[in-house]
Amino acid sequence: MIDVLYFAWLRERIGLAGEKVETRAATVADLVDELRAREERYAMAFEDVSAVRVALDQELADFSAPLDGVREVAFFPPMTGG
Amino acid sequence: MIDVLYFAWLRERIGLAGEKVETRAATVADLVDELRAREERYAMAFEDVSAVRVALDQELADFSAPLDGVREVAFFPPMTGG
Amino acid sequence: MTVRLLNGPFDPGAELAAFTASSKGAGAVVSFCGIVRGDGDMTAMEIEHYPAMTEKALAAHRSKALEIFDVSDALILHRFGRLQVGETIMMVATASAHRRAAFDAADFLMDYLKSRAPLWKKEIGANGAIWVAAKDDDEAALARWET
Amino acid sequence: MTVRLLNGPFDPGAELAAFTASSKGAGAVVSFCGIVRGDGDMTAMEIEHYPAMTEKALAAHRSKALEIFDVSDALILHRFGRLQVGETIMMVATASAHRRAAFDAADFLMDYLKSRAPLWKKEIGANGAIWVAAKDDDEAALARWET
Repeated sequence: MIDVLYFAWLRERIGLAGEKVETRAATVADLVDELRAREERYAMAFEDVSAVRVALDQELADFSAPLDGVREVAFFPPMTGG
Repeated sequence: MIDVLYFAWLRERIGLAGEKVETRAATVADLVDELRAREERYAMAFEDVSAVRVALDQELADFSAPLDGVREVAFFPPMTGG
Repeated sequence: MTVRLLNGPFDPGAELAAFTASSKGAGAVVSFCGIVRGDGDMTAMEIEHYPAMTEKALAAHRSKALEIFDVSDALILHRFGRLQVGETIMMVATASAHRRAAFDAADFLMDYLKSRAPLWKKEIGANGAIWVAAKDDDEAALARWET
Repeated sequence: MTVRLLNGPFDPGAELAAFTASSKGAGAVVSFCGIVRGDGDMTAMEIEHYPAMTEKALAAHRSKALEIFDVSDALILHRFGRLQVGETIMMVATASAHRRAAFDAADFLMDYLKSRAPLWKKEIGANGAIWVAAKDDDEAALARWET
């Protein structure tokens, strides 16, 4: 079980700020494929992954990163602070 | 007659903040030669002109600039504001 | 505290004064403030962030600035939640013996905040709300500091 | 007043607040403050200037910054006379819709002040006084902006 969090328009499209996910996905990309296959709202949120960023346990990561030992995955759009 | 002003260490070496000078010098460089010839303290102040800057009527200028029509000549070291 | 996330207005003038007073021996202090502009029909801004990560990310960026540049201190303040037009969104300040380092470190912190801190801005207007899009420029700006 | 020569202390925090408040619509405000460092045995600083020229030169530099960069306003404050260690010598602030322009204009104003404004610093120490020497760096910095 991992915690999956969504921010900004990903949160709005999926309709959730976060959820617990039962997965055996090896990488972030595998997890995204699983989520996409769930429901239309996930498929739409992850339609263009070039517009999605990911953090694993609060550190920015790539989609090819392994999920081994990871407890929290966060998906969000490119950051716009400052 | 022109007003000649001295600032910072030029003022200290010459011992004057300013004076009226009767001159027919055509350029700043000519005026400097006249001043140097006056007295030792002027010769010392203008010993190394690469360390001296000049303003004509409150505008930065070169030593080759003509004095025609100029009312105020100021000599000072490289500026150190900021 | 040199990194602070704030859910209400702050006073950049007072922050600059306090930062300068605490930076004994620094000859140069640079500050940057970002302010909510009332563009078009925009009436407010909403800033979302990732609570578990934001402060950690800002502290890491501050440490990186202290490591890369010859600065004695750096401050990062950032608002989240609802902001009105004219309110200050964020502030960075840097202190150094030398002006170049103070400028560069502030510039670097801004580039990081713009594209590496988990914060997202939404512009609220009379006709709806829109998420601010990231600028390609911001990524390019960041690339200047890659070593 | 956006260019001021001052013979006594000023409050950079209050100046930043006033400048920001007057810069409606600017999304970015950058400030730079130079402060008297207590290096070595230095106890005070004395700043001499050329009264008939200084304000005129600062105003010309400010106008040049407004012309070259996409900034909506710029502020220059500079002390003269006797300053104590820790006092603020000068401040520039710039306001723009864009952070790059605000940074660049502040940087440019500093380079001009350092080597083109008729001001001279003298460091007063327990063992005497010494005129601050101009740095070659400052000339080189200025050359960056020549067009």
